[in-house]
Amino acid sequence: MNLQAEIPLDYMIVLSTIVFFVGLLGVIIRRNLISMLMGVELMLNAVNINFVAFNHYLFPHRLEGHFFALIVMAIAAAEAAIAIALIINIYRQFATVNVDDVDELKY
Amino acid sequence: MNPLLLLLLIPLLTVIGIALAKGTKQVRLVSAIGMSAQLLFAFVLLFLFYKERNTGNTEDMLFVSSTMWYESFNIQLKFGVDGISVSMILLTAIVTFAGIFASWQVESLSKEFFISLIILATGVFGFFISLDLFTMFLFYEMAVIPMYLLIGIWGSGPKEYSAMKLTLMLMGGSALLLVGLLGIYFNSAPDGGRLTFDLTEIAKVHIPLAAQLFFFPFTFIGFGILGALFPFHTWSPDGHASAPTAVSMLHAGVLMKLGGYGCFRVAMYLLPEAAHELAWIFIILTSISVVYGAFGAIWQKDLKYINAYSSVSHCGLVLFALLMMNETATTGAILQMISHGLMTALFFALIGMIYGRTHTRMINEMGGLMKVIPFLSVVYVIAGLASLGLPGLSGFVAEMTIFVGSFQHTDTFHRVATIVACSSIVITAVYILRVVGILLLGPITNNHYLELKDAQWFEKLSTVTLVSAIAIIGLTPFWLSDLIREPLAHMIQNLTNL
Amino acid sequence: MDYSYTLLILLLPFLLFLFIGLIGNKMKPQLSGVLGTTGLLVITVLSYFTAFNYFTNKTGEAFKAIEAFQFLWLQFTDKLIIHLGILLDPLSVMMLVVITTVSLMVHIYSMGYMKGEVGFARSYSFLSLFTCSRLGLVLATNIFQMYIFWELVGVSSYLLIGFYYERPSAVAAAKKAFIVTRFADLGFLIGILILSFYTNTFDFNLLTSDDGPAIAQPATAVFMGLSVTTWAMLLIFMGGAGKSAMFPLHIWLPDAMEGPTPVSALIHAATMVVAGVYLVARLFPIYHFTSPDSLNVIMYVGSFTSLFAAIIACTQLDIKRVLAFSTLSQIGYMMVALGVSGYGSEGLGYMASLFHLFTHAFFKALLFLGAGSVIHAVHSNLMTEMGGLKKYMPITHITFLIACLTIAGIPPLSGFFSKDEILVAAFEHNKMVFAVQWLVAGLTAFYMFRLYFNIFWSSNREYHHTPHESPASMTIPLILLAVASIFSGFVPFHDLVTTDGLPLQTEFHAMIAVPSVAIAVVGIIFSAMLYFRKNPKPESIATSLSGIYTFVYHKFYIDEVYLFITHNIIFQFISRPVAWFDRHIVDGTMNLIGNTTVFFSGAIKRMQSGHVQWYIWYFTSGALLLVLLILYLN
Amino acid sequence: MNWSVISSMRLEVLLTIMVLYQLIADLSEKENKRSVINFTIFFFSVITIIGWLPSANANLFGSMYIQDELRILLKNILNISTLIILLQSTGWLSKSENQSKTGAFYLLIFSTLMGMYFMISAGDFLMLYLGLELATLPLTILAAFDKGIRRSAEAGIKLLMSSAVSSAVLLFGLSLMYGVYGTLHFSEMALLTDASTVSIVALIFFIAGLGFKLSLVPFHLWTADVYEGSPLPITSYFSVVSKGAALFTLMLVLYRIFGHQSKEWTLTAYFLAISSMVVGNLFALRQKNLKRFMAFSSITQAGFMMLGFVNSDTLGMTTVIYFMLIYSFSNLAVFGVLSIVTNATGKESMDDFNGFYATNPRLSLVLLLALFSLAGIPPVAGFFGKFFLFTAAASKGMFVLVFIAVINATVSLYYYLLVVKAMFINVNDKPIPCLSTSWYEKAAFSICFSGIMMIGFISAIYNYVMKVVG
Amino acid sequence: MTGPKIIFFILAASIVTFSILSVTSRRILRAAIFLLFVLVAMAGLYYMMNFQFLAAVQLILYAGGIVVLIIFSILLTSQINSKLDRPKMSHLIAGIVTAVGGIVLAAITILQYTFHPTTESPIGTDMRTIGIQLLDTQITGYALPFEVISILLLAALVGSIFIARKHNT
Repeated sequence: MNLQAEIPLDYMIVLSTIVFFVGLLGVIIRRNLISMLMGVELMLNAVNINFVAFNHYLFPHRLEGHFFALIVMAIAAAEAAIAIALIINIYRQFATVNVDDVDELKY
Repeated sequence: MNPLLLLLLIPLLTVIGIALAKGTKQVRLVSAIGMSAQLLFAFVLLFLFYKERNTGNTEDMLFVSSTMWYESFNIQLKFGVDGISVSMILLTAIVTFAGIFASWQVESLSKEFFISLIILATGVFGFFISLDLFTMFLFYEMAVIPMYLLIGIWGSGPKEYSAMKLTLMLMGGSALLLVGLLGIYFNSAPDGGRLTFDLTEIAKVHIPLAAQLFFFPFTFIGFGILGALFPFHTWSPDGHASAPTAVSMLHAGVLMKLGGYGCFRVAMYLLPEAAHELAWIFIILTSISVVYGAFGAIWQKDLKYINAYSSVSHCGLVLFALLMMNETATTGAILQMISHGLMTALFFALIGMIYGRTHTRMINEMGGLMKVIPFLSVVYVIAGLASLGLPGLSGFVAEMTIFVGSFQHTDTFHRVATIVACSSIVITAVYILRVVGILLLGPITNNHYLELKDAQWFEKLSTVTLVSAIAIIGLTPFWLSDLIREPLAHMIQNLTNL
Repeated sequence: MDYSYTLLILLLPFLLFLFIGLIGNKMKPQLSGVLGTTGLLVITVLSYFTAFNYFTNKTGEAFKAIEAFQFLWLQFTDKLIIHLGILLDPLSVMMLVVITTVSLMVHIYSMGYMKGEVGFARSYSFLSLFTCSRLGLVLATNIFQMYIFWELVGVSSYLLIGFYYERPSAVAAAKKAFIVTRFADLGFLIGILILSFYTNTFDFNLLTSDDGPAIAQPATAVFMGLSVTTWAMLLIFMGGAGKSAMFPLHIWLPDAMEGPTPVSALIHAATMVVAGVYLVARLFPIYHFTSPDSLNVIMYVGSFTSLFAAIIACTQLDIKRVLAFSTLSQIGYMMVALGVSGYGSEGLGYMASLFHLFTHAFFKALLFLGAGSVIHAVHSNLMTEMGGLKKYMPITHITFLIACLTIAGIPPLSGFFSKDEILVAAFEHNKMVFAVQWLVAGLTAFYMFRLYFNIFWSSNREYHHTPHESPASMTIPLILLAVASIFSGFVPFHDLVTTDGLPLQTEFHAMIAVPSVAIAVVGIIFSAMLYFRKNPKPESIATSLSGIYTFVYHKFYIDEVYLFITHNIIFQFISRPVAWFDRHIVDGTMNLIGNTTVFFSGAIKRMQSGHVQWYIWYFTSGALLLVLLILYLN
Repeated sequence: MNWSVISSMRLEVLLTIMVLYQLIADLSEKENKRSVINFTIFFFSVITIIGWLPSANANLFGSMYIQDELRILLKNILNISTLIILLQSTGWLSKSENQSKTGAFYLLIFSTLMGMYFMISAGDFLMLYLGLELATLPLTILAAFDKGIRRSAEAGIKLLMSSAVSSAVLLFGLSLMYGVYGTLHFSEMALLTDASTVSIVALIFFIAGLGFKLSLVPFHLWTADVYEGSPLPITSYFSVVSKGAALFTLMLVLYRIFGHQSKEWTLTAYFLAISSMVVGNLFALRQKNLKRFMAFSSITQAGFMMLGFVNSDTLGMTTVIYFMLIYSFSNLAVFGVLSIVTNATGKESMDDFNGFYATNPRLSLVLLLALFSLAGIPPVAGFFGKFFLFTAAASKGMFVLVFIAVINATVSLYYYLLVVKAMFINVNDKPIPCLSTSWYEKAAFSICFSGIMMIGFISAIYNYVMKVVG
Repeated sequence: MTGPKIIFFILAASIVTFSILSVTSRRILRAAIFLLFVLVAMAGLYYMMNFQFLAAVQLILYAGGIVVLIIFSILLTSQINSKLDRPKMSHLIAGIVTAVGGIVLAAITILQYTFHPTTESPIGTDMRTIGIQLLDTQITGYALPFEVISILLLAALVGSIFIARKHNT
């Protein structure tokens, strides 16, 4: 089905923008590394909405946005994997995943 | 091959030789040989210069050779000399030569010491022979930076502080300078054409007044800091006080001259209109520093501080005379550079030697040295007399030329400035005689000074070289002032007919 | 005829100086003494020869100035060029004779006086340098050469006064002498600058010739109400005043007695101090034609100084100081004479002044050397520790007496003639000044004989080791100088040394001469009453007007004033603050810059808090701010 | 897939082989990895040399992959730096506790290097982003490579978190670009022009994303912590290779695609330059730990690089590349000395270097020259690099910026001299003992040393860069 | 109010609310679940835009992969029933300011911009075209990224294993 008629592009953009910055908010306020990771995932997804929406609404003659989103997902997966590994590593060293306690390097 | 390149080659070979040498003795020997060769060649150069002139070559610059280096920026390796540079090269060679012998007794890390000393000298030589602003700047910084190690490692007192201060202030100066040079570069072709760093080329074009006014202060102060311009001179007392003998000699004797030379060659010669517009500011500053330095020297207790302040006063006189912008005064300025270079080097050499014996530089802790170390004391007196402008020694010639020259201006401002500057000769007499009176004359205050040894051969060599140079200039100044005046004649005319 | 040999007169002493100075301490002291003396003998002969030649064969009716030779030394501008050369004209030739004579005497004398001193050789090298610079000064062809040798004279006097450099007082005196004269020379220098700028020449012949730039077209520029020429001439006179120790620049002279006595003789009698007179005389035409005001100034300064010095001289106890002050007052005479002089046929004062310079040289040298021989015998400078010496040292006594009579102006001794001429000139020009000088004549006689009586008569005290007559090397010069001071008055001076080189008509004025002699005699008698025999009168007088007495005795406390100015004003209130300002304000600013930087680096260190969330926050908000900034700037 | 494709993608192909080799080599459970190290270095130096062979320009995979002389040059610069780092890292790898890491280490290093290749020769933003992530994610692991060391782990997580956000921001920018231009292919975008605010926002988000890797203020805060926490070879890899790749990518994109927005991005560069130089200096002043010190110094240097971006002509590009070249040699020389010292003694504080000259004259001489080169003191190369950068900025009349820059250069001289002071002037009762250098390290030093001494004087190098930039 | 609109609004609302919840909830496990909801809703969004394949991938990769991974790590690193501590005030303020500012800035700039849609005819989004393009080396072909991704994943794999492995010393 075709959305152009029903829902204007701006809705999508606003949605993605909100999600993006909400994700950022999560990254900034949540002190648990894992919740920070979740925030990052939100941001990536927000971007994906953008790509997909632009692709669908404006440039349907090619699938650039679509594939970009695909790649982003893959990368997000890899990122998540590495992040988890590092978090576990941190947990081994610091016995916590609270980012505030991970501040030996400063100034 | 261009004979000037030898001026860079000889020190380079010397450095390599030192690096290969084993043991302090060899190091000394090599550096002595190298610098003697340099001195010799400097005289040869003088001779060649006269010869070239006599063959009727009336170019401003002789022995000019230029090879393109960075095509896109039009940076060339361009070397050449005129009378001024030649005399400056002579000065440098003499002082370096004396410096080597004055630092004969450096034992710790002697290899490194002499290497950095000679690198410094190389920078100076390069600066004086280069006709391309870029290479000039390159050599300038190359000459300044070894000071840090020289003072920091072999210095005395609060050496780290002084070394850092000196280096940073001078580098700050070269920061200003860099901006100025770039400014000149990008205005070197106001009516289309190719931008250039070439001094002689830029001198031909007319840089827009606005640009001149903007960049003149950068350039002048940039060089002026090294020339101990009044508010920016404070690196000098600390730096000299902490520096080892030879370094003070080279630095006060030669390096500070880069400042004056640059102020004239670059700032004023390339930006003449701005020089005329803004001269009054710097005339005020310099005439202050002439008197200020002298008064400052009266109160000091430390020999090196006294000399540092007197250097401020004398170098102030140099810049002062340059700013008068007429042939006579400028000739005087160059003469003053040379004479100050020689006598301040002599002073520092003597101070070093005295310090090496008495282990103090505080005049009130010493006295009656004339009795125990007559040679050094007599030489010290001679240096003092030279510095207070005794006829027959170089100082008099320079100062008189400056005063007569600067008196050629008829307006009250210049007159007053001139008279203020003149008054320094009295104050100079005061502090010189004060030191001589306390330090050398009078009864011996400290009994174990009685078994002090008088100068050794290398010390004698080092001091006598300088003394004779001073005396020769003082007794027969004509050839030197002629040598200097001849290029000035047209530079000044370039500076004045706007 | 060819005078180029006169070059030797300059060269020889210089070479002697170098030679003795460099290797003097290697060889036997006596040898260097002999060397120096013979050298000077040669010079003396040469200068006598020159004088004879010059004065005997004059071309035309006037004496012409001759430039024996000159070579280019330094070029300032294409007009202002310094030559080093030798100028021969009546004035310089006369000075040549005077200087060489006196110097020769001093050299011979020193052989005896300085015997066994540590720095014997040194003294001779310095003496040679001094002679050289002095001769160069008088033979100078241009004002700048004169300035050069002027400075050299200053330095050599510094060296000579500070001869006993282990004596702090000597060092101080030397320093004082140099700095005071240096200060005066500053004026001289500026004067030269002004004069040369407006006349575009240094050369004496050009400057003083009637159609020269200085006189024919004097500069019209005016500065602070005075024409620049007047300024120039006054400043130049300042230089002269400094060397000639005119009030108020006289303070260095009495202290200069710290030097060895022969040196004092040299400095005071013949050479250094009359340099000022010579300078004014040399430039006299300019003074006379372009700025008579400055001539008046010279006159007043001179006359005041002569009176002032004479008064002080009456109270001093150190015999050399007495002589020093007498020198001051005599030079005052000369200055007055120049001040009152006219030109050409009115040029009596000029002639008289130089005549007095001529005679004074001999008798003052005699006085000093005599005093020296006394001191040599008694080992003290204070007249209170002397008395009754006439029987111990007859020659010294006689010669000293002659000298005293001469300076007192008793005819037919030379002093009478010269002083009389001066008084005449003064009388014709300015009565008041004449009166002062007349009074001073009396004072002179008084204090000179006070000195004489105190030394040679007074009480016959006994000395713990009996004084004895000095050796021949000292007495011979005394005798020679005595002869000179007796007969030098009969030199036909007015035919030789005049303003315009033409002989000058002078006649004897009884109504001037008689009173002057009279007052001199009165002075002598008065002092005889007081000092011929040991008696309490002098003390009683001194105590009766104690206030004034001490005031005068301390030379009107002028030294103290200077001391205050130098030490408290210049040292404490200028140079000390300058030093402080430099260390704390100027340097402080530089350090402040550094410290500020460090402070800021400490201030922003919180940015690197170590909390990754803050890093992220900085990142994003930074990016957003950048966006805003760029959007705003577009 | 014909031969020309292979030849123009040879570096990537060879590197892939490297990666696979490492994978296999790692599976073999031999304890001593010496042979692996030797072979890797040999093989990689071969790659480095092959990189210089001439190759045809190519435009592959639907212009997703672009290869031309400039990109080859940039990759070669990265190759040389990487080779030097590999040589220097041998000392670190041959330590017993690191033996087991060899395989993974090389694998990750090479995969990141490959990512950088793709960043540089990306033909559209998809490839660019992909390369960026490939160049970043393995690095986060490398940062945390010192297992069992808290600081290392911390460095890893910090880098990961902040880089994730930065790449998200960059992506956001890219998505907007996609919306504006309708394509992410460079070849097509270069033809389009757009001056809307959105495109500016997108551009700046993009710059921020790369500025993060380039560690420009205010995107720099990860730098110091990560540099300090990571193992030393990784730190030098960060400071030279990864930084260089980001710089080159940014340069290519801005100069080649966003020429129509040069006004905006030069302005951005202006501010980034000032902020980076000032903040970097102010922090560097107070550092005692040399790794951290170098971090801030590298931030300052990045600020200097931005001076070149102020000039949107080829002059700017040329000077930037030239400066980066010199910077790599100088920085790697410093890190070489550091790595030798830390491997032997574990000391990395400035005070530990007191009296270093007395015991290790050669090393301290190299360090001295390298620091002078960083400070821009003649006659070593750094002077020329800086001077030309300043010239580039000044040629646009930005003398105020140049003035700020030179003042900062002076300040930076101050803290470089502090190190010199420590080595030459300060005395130390128990200085670092005389250290021996392996042949690999000697080779690395000789490359760096000759680079520092020569590059300035041989103008041919500069001219070559200029010719390549075109 | 047509069907699609309603669906969209439901999805959008759930996305926003759940995302906000997931960053604010103080029980981390719940946060993860909320995230899951967001992701699923997004998949729905993609589906609405005819990107079935993408939607599927979203579901598999995110819901199936990442969220599970996250939950595992939560279980590994923290007690389920323990609440997270409140965000610091400073963080909260800073974060909200930045977030709101960002939203406003981005939204305004984007909304005031009129996008220029292409005029070319749209291309189908069926599995076939996607598959072809994914392995195509011509323009609009994505073979190269596909390859590169594999290397990235390999590196990530090795790296994660290396880090996560208990180090034997």
